[in-house]
Amino acid sequence: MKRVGVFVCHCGSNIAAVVDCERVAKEAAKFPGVAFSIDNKYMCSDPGQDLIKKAVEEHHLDRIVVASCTPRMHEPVFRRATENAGINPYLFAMTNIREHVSWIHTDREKATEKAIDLVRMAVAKVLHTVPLEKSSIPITKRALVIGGGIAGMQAALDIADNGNPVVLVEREPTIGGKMPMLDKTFPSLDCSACICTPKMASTDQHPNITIYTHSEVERVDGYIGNFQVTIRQKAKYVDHKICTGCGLCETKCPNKKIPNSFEAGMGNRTAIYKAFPQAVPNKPIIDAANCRKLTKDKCGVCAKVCPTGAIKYDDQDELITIDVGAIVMATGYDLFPWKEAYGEYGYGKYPDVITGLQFERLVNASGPTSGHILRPSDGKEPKTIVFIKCVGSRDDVKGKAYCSRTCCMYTAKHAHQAVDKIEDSHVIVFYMDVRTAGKGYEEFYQRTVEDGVHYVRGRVSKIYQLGDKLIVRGEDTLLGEAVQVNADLVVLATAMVPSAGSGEIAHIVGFSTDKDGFYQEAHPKLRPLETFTAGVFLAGACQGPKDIPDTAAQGSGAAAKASAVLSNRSMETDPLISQVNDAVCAGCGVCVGICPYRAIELKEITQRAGGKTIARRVASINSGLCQGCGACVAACRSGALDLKGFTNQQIMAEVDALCL
Amino acid sequence: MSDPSGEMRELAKKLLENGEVDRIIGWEKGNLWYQSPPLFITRAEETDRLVFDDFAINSLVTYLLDERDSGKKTGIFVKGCDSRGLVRILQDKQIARESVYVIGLPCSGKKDPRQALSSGASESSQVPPAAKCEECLYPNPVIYDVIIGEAVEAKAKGDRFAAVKEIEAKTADEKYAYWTSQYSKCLRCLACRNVCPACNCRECAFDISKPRILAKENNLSHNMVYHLTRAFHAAGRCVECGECERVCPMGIPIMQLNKKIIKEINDLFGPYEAGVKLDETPPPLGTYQTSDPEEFM
Amino acid sequence: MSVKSSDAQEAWEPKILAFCCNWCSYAGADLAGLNRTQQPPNVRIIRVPCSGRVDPQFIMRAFQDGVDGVLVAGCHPGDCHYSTGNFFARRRFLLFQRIFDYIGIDPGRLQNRWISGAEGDKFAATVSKVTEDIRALGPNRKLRDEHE
Amino acid sequence: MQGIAKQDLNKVLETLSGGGAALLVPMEIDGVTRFARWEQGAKTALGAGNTLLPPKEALFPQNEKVFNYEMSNEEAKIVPSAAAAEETIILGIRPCDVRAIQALDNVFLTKDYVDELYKTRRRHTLLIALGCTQPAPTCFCSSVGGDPLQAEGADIMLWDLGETYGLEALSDKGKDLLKKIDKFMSKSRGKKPAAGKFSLEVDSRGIAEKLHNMFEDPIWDRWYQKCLGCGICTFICPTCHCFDMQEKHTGQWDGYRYRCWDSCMFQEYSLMAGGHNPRPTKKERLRNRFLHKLCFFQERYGMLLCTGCGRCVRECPVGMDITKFIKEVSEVSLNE
Amino acid sequence: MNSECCNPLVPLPGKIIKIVDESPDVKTFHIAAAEGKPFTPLPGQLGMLSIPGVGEGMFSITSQGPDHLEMAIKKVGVLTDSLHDAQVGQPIAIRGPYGNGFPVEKFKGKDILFIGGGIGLAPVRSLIVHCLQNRGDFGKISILYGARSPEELVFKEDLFKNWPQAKDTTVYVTVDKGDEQWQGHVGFVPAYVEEINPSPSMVLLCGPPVMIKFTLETLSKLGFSNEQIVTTLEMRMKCGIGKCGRCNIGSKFICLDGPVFTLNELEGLPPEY
Repeated sequence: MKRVGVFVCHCGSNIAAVVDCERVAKEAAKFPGVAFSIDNKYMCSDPGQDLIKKAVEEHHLDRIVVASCTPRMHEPVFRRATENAGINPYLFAMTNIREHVSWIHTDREKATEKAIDLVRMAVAKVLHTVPLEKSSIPITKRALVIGGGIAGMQAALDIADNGNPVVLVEREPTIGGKMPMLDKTFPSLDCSACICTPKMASTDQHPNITIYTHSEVERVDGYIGNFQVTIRQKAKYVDHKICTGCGLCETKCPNKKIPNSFEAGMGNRTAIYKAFPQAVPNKPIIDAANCRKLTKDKCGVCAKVCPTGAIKYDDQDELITIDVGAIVMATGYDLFPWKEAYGEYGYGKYPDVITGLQFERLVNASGPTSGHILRPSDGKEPKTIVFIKCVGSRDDVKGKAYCSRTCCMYTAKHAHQAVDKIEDSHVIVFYMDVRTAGKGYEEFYQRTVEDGVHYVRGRVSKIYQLGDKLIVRGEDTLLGEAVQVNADLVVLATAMVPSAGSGEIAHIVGFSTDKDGFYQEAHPKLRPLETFTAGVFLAGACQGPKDIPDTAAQGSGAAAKASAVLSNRSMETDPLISQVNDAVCAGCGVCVGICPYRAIELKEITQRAGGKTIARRVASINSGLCQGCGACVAACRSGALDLKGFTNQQIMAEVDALCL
Repeated sequence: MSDPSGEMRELAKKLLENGEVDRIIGWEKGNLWYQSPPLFITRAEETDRLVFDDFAINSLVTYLLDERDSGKKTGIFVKGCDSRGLVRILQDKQIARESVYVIGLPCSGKKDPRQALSSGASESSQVPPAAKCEECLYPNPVIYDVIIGEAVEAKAKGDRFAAVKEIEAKTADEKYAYWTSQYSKCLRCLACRNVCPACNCRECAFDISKPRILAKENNLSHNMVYHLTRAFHAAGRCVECGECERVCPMGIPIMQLNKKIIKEINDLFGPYEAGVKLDETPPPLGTYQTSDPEEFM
Repeated sequence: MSVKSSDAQEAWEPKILAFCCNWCSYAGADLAGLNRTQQPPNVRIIRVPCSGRVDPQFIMRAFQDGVDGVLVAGCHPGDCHYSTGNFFARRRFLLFQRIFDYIGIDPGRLQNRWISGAEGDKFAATVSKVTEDIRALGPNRKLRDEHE
Repeated sequence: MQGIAKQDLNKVLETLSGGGAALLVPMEIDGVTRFARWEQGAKTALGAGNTLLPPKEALFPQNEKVFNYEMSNEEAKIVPSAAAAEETIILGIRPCDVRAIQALDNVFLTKDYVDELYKTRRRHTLLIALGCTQPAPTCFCSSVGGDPLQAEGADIMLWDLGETYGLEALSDKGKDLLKKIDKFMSKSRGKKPAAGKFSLEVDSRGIAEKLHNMFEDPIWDRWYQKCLGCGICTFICPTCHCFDMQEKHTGQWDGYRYRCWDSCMFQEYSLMAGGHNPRPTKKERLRNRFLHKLCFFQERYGMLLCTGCGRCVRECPVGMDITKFIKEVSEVSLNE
Repeated sequence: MNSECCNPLVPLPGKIIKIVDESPDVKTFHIAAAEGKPFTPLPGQLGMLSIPGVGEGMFSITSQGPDHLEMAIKKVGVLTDSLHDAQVGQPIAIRGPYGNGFPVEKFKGKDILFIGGGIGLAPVRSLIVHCLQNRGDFGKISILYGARSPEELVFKEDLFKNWPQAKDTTVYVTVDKGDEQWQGHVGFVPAYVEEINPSPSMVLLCGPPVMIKFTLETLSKLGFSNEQIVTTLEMRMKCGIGKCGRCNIGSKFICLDGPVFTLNELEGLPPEY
């Protein structure tokens, strides 16, 4: 018999409060193959791990089972402990009696029985393990950053500063993301563009950074250390190698009435354009859909005026393939499409109901109104301004259940700016709660209140136009009375949602999103920057709503993670991958088509059969490519394929152990 | 249908004589009038034994697997159903196309020796058509190097899945009782597996002892697992030749499960006919569509 | 393998086996635990890397061994950690469930769900629902490898 | 000759099974003719010729528990299974199958070891044979030394005489049993009938001696090719008796060892633990089976292991015909 | 031998009381039943050893003591894997003795050459031990043993210590391929036999089929007659009592009529082993 040691963790009282750990250990001692069994307060602690070492020595154990928390957290810890005790780290099985037992059950008897079953299954599994060895794969020392906003730029700069080349892919014609659109940043009220544009320039100028703007990632193959990325460089129709960025073309372009998304629709641009004066790269592209030359083959003015002949109407999309070792996702956010959901606010039919981002442009000196707060409808300065918070946030009927985190602060900032810029202004903020967790945030909010901004607790139930006024009806829930405001301008603090297309890109790169479409981190507490896909990291609002400092911090954090991957020439791979039994494999090749990593091919072997040597083809696994999903194994009829660590025999043994 | 035996013999003789093939697999007349068992010949003078009469019911294509490593070239006679089995074997890469010379024989239906015996008939005309030929969709070979005889019209048919629907209409307990009565009879002689052109693995999962997926003990539970596993391994790959059911000595309606699977695959993943096109995409369970029916939300 | 054919049913509790993919459904189960979402104690989880790893053989074996129901849970289509494993699983189990139905085993005894790592509540609700369904169906005898 | 009227058959069966004995008679169950326990109202298939499944399962069941075990870290407990000792009457067994039981008796009851489980069953079994007046197209018992009308080794012999069954006790056990059904018996006018014509006939004399020298003969190359390697012939054969022993777990520590029918046609049958297989292909396996039937068993026990029941001829899906084989062997000239 | 009283397929419970490592994949197990020695086999007889719950297998009995049997077992499959994992005290079950054993009478008074290859020394050892224990009954003893490599040599203590010290006994050891430490003979068994050019009156030969085939050729070249050569055969066995069918060679059953055959007897059997 093999000699299994079973270690049952109390996790303080986390497990022991519900599961009778002592009884579990006692029962485990009776299972076939178990030579030693004990319960312990904290198996993951140093004394707990020492206990494994000591027990292995004293009882000559050759396999270890730990019953504790989720293996998704501590499996590596106990594998190491197993290894430290002199046993191959794969002669180890872990079962989860915390998340899957003590935390979800209260009936002590039944929970204990369940824990005993789970331990029995783990023992049955570990009896069929064999020692496994890691192998190593090379690492491509280059990172890909997807998204050129503040998170992406920060990540790219930090990785580049670490000495590794970075490819930054941005879908828009310029990097910078949303931050350059903002006027001031809270709570310090320093100029957003003044701190953002230098960052854009540094990114552009960094020798280790290659930027692809107006580009999208189309395909990602491979795996950590060895991703092959295909980038689609969309046609720009302007040769940026020649273009000097003089801007003459923009001034001459006849099509000037195209809503500028940089101005959040508040201002216009031409068909050949730079999003804003400090755009990086500071060179225009042609918006093909609105260009008369490209749509109707008329005009052609820009080519005529261009002093360097940089205009290229026959420009084509280009596919660029690069190898990278790590990927940082920084795809940012969009605003909740409130017009589709909020009928009571007029579905967007009142021009003077705007979003916070639009307000940023109104209040921005480089914006369409040169920093004067003027109503979109008639260009008049509004006197009574209503701010409504939580539009789309904290509203699981119309919008999202979550809090968007930044709105309390930017609304306070906007209210402050309105009071500051407009004399005799009357500013009312409708709110549910005011959340000001952050350095200097509460102080800023208090200042705003002191400025005279009127905070009303309650939701606005209706907005309608009456003459040139917007009638805002709501309830002051503190006073318990109806409130009506005759406003000139209404600003909605709309929720942050994942940027458009973020789900598709997650699919392309190969990781999952959460219920709201934000990128799923590997662990909400301890692995907030990692995805479940090794080598892919998260930065900024793509993972969840964030303000600028948090975003920048995550950018740096993700960069540190990616740099850690790139710091080695090669990395060890998990040995839990598929294997082929050549003698059984018939070479039908069904597995070849099933493997998502193209890790299987048919290779020729020679074999003795019936007294002679024959050559035939069998499946062969590339250990660098195989990720151990096991889809091929379940598709293999003869059982020639098996998945190390999750073999047919091990799973059958677990199934049997559940019932016997 | 005129007797193609003469042409068959002539062709076989030529193929062996000029060394184009190393052996020929066909049918010969057995000891009893209702038997036309498989025949293997390597010498031109033996070709006179070849026949193709009402009882040439056996599919010969699985015999190709016995010689898959020999490097020999085989001349083989195939009916429509047999030819689909051959396509299956080729698609599973068990033999190379170049290693077979395929002689197609359009077939308007064969007769089953067991039925000949149980019907008490004393000559072929008294024997009813074989059950497996009743719903034949492909009377003409789908793959061949040469064809002997005229193409045959597929029979006008009733509902291909009538028997399946009859079972589907039963309650769960009735279904289970029905299959219990059938699977209880199974001797686990493995004839259905051995004759199946889709069961072309070198080593069958049932024969592997580590882990043993199926105990040797003969009981209802193991018999069911045997039949379900076998059918599932053939899912999307079964060419409906009906040989499994024909060879079963216990009369287990094996095709009723196979047909159910064909019916469901057609319903779930779109119409699919196994073993018809040599160069088609992987069988239905070896691929997927993102738009496949979603029932598991 | 094989189970005692006992008719002691007074204290019968459904015995349910769940195969959970490591990346989504097992994580969902962990999240349910993290949130302390109470569930009936009838389900035992076997962790597999991917729902695509689950061989129908395991499921038949479980019923032979005497479980009353099986749950196979994986990432939502499109979210597979391995991109495509759950698409193959979906085909396999769509078909397998119908085969089960055809031989007279209530399809409710073999359930499949997509549960992401973020859906702790869905995991808990699924466990409750599957347990209820199988409790309503009663002890399973079909396919069981019984001995006296 | 004594006889019983056919119309009294049910009453006779009732009387025979009345003493608590298991009365096995040919019946058709789910489309398969086999020997099954007769109960009041059950329809027999006495006239349907040979059953598809031979009666050997009554003496040598397809699965049989040998012992229970209970393991622990300290000891192995072994509890042998009690042999089934139910009184059993097999009625309607044909002479070929009675001869097959004599072959099984040789295997299980002689040569140093007695198989306890078989012995106990056999001791409690009484055979009432039914003579064959009209051989089936696949029958050839007379070609391998059998008599379709007389079953040596049976306890009672029956013949179908039209309106009645003629009967005769062949053993003391048989005589005792006849007393039980005395009241249904009358003097029958019929005589022991004559045998009908066999459509399969072959001369098997000297086959064992001849085959002894034909191990390397090219005949095997001709014969093995069409074999499917399935186990139909062995499982429906009344004399095939190969078995395997396997274990079944019934708990973490306990289980039982059982024996079950095995087939020499299966690849796994002779596969050794290290991977060597002395009979690696269908050729060696088919050769071993035919030689066992027609040569080795004769050498060891003095009788052929084929009683001419014809089941394999009838059921083999590729038309493997042992009479044809015997004929071909007899035509082989060994002098070259 | 004839057991009317009980089912011969039912084993006796017992235990492993000692385990000796012979080579990386061979261990010798000392087996005792609850009431001491399970049975008393003749040299060359076999025993059916099982771990209930794992399986059963037939092994040659290498030697015996007053209270136990010894079996040297090579790791080749499911059961032997489990046996190799076993610790002293492991409960087992055993039945036997099976087979004919060596024709000890034939060997009496004669000079004997024992030839073993690999694990094939295991059955041979039982007769060597018997001969050495009853030294007066036999003539000169030569033992020739070969293994693939020095580390695969089994019964090292016997080969290098016990047997060379015995009276009138010569031990020849060879390996197919040596290593740095190996000082002894290197070469295949048949060639070594030819090199020694022995002249005993009886030869007992046991080893892998290839070795047997070529050694027989050599022996015949050296002028040995079939009657002088004794060997043992191996087949898959299940019942051990000549009923289950699978271990036949012609009309002989290895478990009952073998495993020991003179070359003369073997010549009368089909070459299917």
